[in-house]
Amino acid sequence: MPKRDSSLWTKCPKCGEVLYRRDLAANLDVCSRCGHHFRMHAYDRIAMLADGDFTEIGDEIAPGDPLGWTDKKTYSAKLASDREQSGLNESVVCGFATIGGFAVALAVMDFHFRGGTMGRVTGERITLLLEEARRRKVPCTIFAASGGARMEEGMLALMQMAKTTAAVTRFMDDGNALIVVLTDPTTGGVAASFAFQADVIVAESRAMIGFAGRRVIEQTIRQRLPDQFQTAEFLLEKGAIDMVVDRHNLKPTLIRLLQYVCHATPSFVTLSAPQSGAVEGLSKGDHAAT
Amino acid sequence: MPKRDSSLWTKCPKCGEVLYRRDLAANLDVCSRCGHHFRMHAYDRIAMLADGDFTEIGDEIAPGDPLGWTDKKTYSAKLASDREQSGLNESVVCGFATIGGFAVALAVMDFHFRGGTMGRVTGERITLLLEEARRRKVPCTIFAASGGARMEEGMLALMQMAKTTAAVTRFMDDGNALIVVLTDPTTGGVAASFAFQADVIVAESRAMIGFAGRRVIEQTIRQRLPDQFQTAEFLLEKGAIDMVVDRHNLKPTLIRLLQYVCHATPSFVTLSAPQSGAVEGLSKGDHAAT
Amino acid sequence: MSNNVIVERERGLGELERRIAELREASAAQPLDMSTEVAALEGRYRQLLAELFGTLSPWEKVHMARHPARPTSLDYIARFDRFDELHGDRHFRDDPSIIGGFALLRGRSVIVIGQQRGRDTKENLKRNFGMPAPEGYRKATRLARLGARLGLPIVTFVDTKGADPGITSEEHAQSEAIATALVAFTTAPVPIVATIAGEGGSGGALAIAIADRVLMLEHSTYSVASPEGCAAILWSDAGKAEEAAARLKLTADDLHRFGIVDEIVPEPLGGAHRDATAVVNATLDRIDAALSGLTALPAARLLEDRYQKYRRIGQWQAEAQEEIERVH
Amino acid sequence: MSNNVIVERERGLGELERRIAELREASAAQPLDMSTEVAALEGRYRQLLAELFGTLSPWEKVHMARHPARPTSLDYIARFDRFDELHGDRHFRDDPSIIGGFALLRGRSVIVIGQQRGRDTKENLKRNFGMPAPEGYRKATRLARLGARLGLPIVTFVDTKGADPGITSEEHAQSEAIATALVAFTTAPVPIVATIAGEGGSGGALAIAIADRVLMLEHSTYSVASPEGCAAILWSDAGKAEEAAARLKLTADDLHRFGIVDEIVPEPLGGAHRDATAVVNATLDRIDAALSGLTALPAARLLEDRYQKYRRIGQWQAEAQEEIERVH
Ligand SMILES: [Zn+2]
Ligand SMILES: [Zn+2]
Repeated sequence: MPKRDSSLWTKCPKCGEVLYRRDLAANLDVCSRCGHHFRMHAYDRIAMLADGDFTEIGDEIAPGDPLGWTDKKTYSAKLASDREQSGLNESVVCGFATIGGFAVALAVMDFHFRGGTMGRVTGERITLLLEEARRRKVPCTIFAASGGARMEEGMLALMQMAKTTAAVTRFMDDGNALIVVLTDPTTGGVAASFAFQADVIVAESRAMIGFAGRRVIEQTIRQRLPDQFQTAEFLLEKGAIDMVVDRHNLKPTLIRLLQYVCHATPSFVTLSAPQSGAVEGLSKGDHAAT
Repeated sequence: MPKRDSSLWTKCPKCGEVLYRRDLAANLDVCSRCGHHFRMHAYDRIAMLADGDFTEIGDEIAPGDPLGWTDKKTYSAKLASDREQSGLNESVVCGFATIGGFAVALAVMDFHFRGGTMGRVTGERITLLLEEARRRKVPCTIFAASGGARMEEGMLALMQMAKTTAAVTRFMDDGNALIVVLTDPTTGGVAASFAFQADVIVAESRAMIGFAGRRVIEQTIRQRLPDQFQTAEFLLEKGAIDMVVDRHNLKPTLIRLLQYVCHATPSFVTLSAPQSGAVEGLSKGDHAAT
Repeated sequence: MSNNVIVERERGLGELERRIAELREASAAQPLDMSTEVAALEGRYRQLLAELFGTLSPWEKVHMARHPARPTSLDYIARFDRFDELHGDRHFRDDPSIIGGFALLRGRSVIVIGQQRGRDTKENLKRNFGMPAPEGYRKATRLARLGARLGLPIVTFVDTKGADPGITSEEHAQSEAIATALVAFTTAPVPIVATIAGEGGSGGALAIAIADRVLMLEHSTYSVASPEGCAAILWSDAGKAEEAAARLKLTADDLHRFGIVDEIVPEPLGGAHRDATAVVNATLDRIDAALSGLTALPAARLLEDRYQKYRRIGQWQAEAQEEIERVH
Repeated sequence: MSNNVIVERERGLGELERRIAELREASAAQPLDMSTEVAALEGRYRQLLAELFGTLSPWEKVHMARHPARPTSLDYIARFDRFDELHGDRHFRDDPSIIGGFALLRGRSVIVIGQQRGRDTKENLKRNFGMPAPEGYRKATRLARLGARLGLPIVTFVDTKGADPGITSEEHAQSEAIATALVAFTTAPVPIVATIAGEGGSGGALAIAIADRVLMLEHSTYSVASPEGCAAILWSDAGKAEEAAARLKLTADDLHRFGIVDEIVPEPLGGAHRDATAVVNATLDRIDAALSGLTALPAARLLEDRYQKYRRIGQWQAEAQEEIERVH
């Protein structure tokens, strides 16, 4: 597990409440006072979702420095520092797990690594996952969280939109289902590629979702945007996404969606999945224990 | 040729100009003063378009009276009177011709027969045409003009939307091109089926095009609509159609479109079509002589 | 006063129902035996019911189809094993007058799509009285394609006066939206079962009603135009709607005879809302049975059958023509 | 004063050009032989041209790509044999910042699509400075699918700062529009040739640039973000754009080395606008040659090659990694 900030207390950025970290984790990183969804770490997210084991793939592939980028720091130094702080070696963790008894390919992006930006390795890992999921004929679930394509890898980062699109189309053309969950924030090149190419697009409550960043738009139009703009709820109203789900309902929702796309009959569900009853009765905190 | 109103003079409904019928016909039924496009008779339209012969199909199929409809008159009597006045036995004329040297399936609807409404036979003829065009692997061009589905045939008329859609999808799934020209007026069940299922949607200048009729909308919203509403030019701006073409440019435009969709190479065009030069140099009145 | 003739008739019945209930209560509370009176009133009630609803004219069926208490799409969907609504056309808006999503029906994963009118004034405003905008049809198209892609059967419920006839709907290309929906339903290589649950109004209804099997509730209507619209168009007199209703052949029987409807779902005396649970369950049973038959077919056969089914409707054949005319 | 560094430099050159022209005229009108003076000035002019434009920094190329006189998509399309514009997204609007339609190129029927900025202020307002709204990308998607359906090759011209970052564009799901365009270009079973003609800005450029063969003009740029945007994002200082331009590796040479661009189209000294006709014709020749090669391939091979082409970019392989790093 990643090495991370180990202080005991943290402050909710939304309501200012001081929260005991262990309580916060038990509540799936949701503020118990105002419901603010903290940005989750990838492995916490996986622990919350997976029934048990998670078999990671592509983790041996680590980003190089293709452009030889340096500004205040070298890109390599930035990567090293992000690795240190997030416990990840790229902005996405990919692998296979079962969720509610359904075998799935799972990719989870993490804003704590380079703002979830998509670099070569981000795209490569997602592509590898989709290719393997296609071979295994299992649905794929991607948790998006991204500031867009990564500047320090230049056009090689942008081209990951093309590469992942190619992988998504092959995967979907075989009749496999892609379910994407948009989490805070999902923007730029990630929003404009696999995130909006999915069969089902779920967004986590209050997540900020858009193509252009809020600041860029405000600079362009020279006025402040309403708070509601680009939130998950706003996008639902604008018809862009299928549903908005609170983090506590995310796993049960995903299991239901997997049942539909896997054509699960009740007998199948009874035999191999932890049953719809259990799913619906799932209470807060249950996941954190996984 | 149909028996029609044989008076020598007619008045432009737009600008009031009194026009000599023969001049009007020579000008493709376009008012020489204000450019108003009169609603054309199907065979005049065909004469304007076809290089030479037109081989009609489906003309032996004539409408019955499936609902046994009577209001002030019986439906049969209405049909007889429309036959008399329009020279047609249904609201569409279908067949095969060459246009600019390209073999095409051609359907021309005529507002003068039951307001261009789509009855069973209208749908049946268009379906037969699409099926035969699919066998011959030639593009299909439909000139739409319709007040919608025909009341006096009830649901059997509405189901022509389904039937023609089925024929259109089979025709197009084989890679054949469908070019539709919307003429004044194109509304209701015709607009909402094959007219808007085409690869290319051309509209004749100033044609009224919409799903709901103007009166219906005005009654619903209880206010007068602007004159521009539902015109071809309005729809172009709203992104609904590909282009607006003046009647005098219609044949040359169609030939160009046929060249594209037939993948005509210049050599092919030189060998078998009346050349692009001739097409572009085509002057007013040339068509009427056909 | 309601402008729905069925609701009007029910007013008197409701009075009688209340009196029977009171009498029963009184009878239970008192030593006096009033069972004869109760039985008499009940007899009268049954008699009235039969008189009022025993045979319904087309015009009465139009009102039955529009009855505010008639089960709506959501009432059917509520009795699926489970429903997860999917929203939006992915471009512009989520239109609440068409609802849809994943559902489990008798354990089978399906895509369900239905037109949804409001069950009260407030909901009607939100749902635009069940008249979908282009965004609604585009949502339906998207969901039909989702079903097609994932191999999920499609179940639809039709209940609309027609497509929304407003300015914005025209500006957003209502014709294109319906035309494209027709293509999506025509080409989806999965079983489709449509149910005409309430009013089936024109192209706006057909847009989600192309199906391998079309069910229709006994007192639903399905028409080329609303009777009011037909009367306005043909006779410039919406007041002649009743006459139009009679002429349009918009009842389940008529449409079954024409081959447009495959199966009629019976309703209790007085209409589906008098025993909504039973009607909804019976309908779902029939949908399930239809799906069971259709899922057995390979996709190519399904599509060929669907093509021929629509190809035949109104096809010109001397025999067919004669047969249709013999009916009258 | 222009804020385009190339235009600024051209100002002095223009002065010199005028003086040479005057001198020539005077020389022709007078008996006096001034050919030596003219030759000297011309020599000076050539020397200046080489000094000013002989080598361009990435930042200078950014300005060259944005030069107001640089050939735009319509300038290329004007030299096709013929062009018939098709309009609209069929849903909502015709976005003038993306143009497209049928065209004949060297006798070959193609679908052509290009981003179109204005050539003056008025046109720029109409065309939103070449920044497409979702409706523009949906038009591109529709046209790409039309080409796919009819078997027509697709030719695109990229020239945009990026997708429009406005409120309405977000409300109309810009992300979805671009994501869907990427799918359309990825899956079209017809040859696609893209040309980076001017500025290739971010995902808004890539949306119409997935192709079997990507050409790039010598002084065009193609970048993950505009240098100004990159500087603002990384260093909260748009003023550091020049530094960002240098770091981003946005030149044709860089991108050719990375395998993102297949072919570089040379420009005359001073940029494409100094001999637009020749540059445009040379570009069209190369597009035609690329199409000739690609149309020979069966569709399955085309799609497989396209997949592998994009699959390889940034693929992690020890060797590839090493090779890329050796470059620096
Ligand atoms: Zn809080
Ligand atoms: Zn006139």
